[in-house]
Amino acid sequence: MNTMNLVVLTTYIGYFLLIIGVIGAIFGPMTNDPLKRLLNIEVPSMGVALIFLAYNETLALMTYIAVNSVLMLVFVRAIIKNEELEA
Amino acid sequence: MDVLPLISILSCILGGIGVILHTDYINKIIMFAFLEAGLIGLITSFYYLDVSIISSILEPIGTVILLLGALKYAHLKRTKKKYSSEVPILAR
Amino acid sequence: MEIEVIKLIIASIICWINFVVVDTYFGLPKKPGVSGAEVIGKKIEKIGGNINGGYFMGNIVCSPDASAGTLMAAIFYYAMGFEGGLIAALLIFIGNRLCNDPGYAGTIGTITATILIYLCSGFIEPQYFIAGMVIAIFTIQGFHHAYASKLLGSIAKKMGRI
Amino acid sequence: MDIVILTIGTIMVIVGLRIFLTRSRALKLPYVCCLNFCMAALIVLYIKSPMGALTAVVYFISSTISSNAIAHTIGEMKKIEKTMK
Amino acid sequence: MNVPYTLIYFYGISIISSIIIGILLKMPLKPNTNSFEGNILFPTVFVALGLTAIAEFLFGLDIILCVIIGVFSALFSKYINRIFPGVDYGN
Repeated sequence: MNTMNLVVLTTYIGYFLLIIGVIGAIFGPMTNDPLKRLLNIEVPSMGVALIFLAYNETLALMTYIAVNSVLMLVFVRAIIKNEELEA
Repeated sequence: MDVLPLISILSCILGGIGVILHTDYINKIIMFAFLEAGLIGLITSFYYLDVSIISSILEPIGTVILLLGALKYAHLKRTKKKYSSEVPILAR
Repeated sequence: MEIEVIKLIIASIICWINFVVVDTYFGLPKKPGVSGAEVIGKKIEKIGGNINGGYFMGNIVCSPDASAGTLMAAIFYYAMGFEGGLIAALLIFIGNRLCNDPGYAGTIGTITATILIYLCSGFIEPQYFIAGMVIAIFTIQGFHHAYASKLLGSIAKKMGRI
Repeated sequence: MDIVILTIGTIMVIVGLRIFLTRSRALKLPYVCCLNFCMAALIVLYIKSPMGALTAVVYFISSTISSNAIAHTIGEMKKIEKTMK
Repeated sequence: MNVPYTLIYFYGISIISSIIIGILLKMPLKPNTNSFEGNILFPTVFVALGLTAIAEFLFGLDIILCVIIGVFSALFSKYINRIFPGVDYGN
């Protein structure tokens, strides 16, 4: 399996993860809970990272993974604040 | 010699489906760590070693953040469900 | 073809003996090093395994001890020859300290593994030790928890480390 | 193909399926640990240079830290479920 | 294995210098397994060996470099308890 269809395979897996992640985030089991939905959102974000990898965007991939962890921090904090102040 | 891309693609697929299907928080996060392992394997199979080192350092940070969030969220939901009936909302 | 299989089996037996003896000697099955190891130990005891074997497996999961040391010794020996084993010992010591573990088991395991691989470097190449260590950890962790923990508990009792 | 890589690949596939199928959370962690062993070994066997060994050890230590955090959180989660029930 | 006689000599120098500096720094002599303190034998020797191996891989080995590594590793393992403290749980 030379590097040519490795790149093609990575794009297909990236598309697969994107589709599965988005469908799972919307219609997935028990996703009325915001934290479960946030965990479901992680799958398409990994799919986007795979697409970056397939197109050899090294710098974009590195910044995306770094921003991803900060983004998770912001989202988790927002969910907890919302849960505390909501009701 | 190229078993690593095959294995990491398989683990990406399994991890992605696992995150969606499992309902408990900790199961989801374990499957997310499994998916992340597949991603790092795939980055390494593209010979981007520095991206792989940075990504494998940042992976536990993301996992720990998610774990702390899940812990606090479960704690909040438990205390709210126990006390929400007696304490009127305005008396917060 | 079957020479490689024999080499693989010999390497996995050597790795298995090395990391079980070093870990049991440094008192891994006695008490869980971290609170996570206790959870795994209790769960394995609930499904019918031995509590000390459960603590042993919990400690392997939670902090890189002699099993990770043996693997890293094989990896660095494969990449860089004998000096790689010493670098692996340093890195495993730092990894142990990051995981709240005094670090004795991991470092001593790495050094003994490096010496063993150097002794066998005549007829068994280091890459067989990598696969041997993966087979060894699979038999302990991935095969059948209850039986593995009973086996580890009996070994720990035999070595008088309970 | 090389028998070393084939055995590690089959072990990783077995462990990957077993993670997917086991029910209880605490019993998944030994499989995750075995998976990290297999992945670190595969990384080194794919990239034979010392840099590959450095990548493998950094990956292994960081995934051991994350599985350590998961095990600790399972303990805390059990405590929460026990006290609040 | 390409270890000529001089290379083992360099490793010996770094170990001996780290032990001497360790004794000068009055580190505990007897290693006990469940304490996070650094003592003469446990982290000093292995840190010295590891750093010498890294130095040999990156840039060549020299007697002065070995002694410096010995001194540094003894210092490092003297204050290991403050660099990587052992966290004990409250419960």
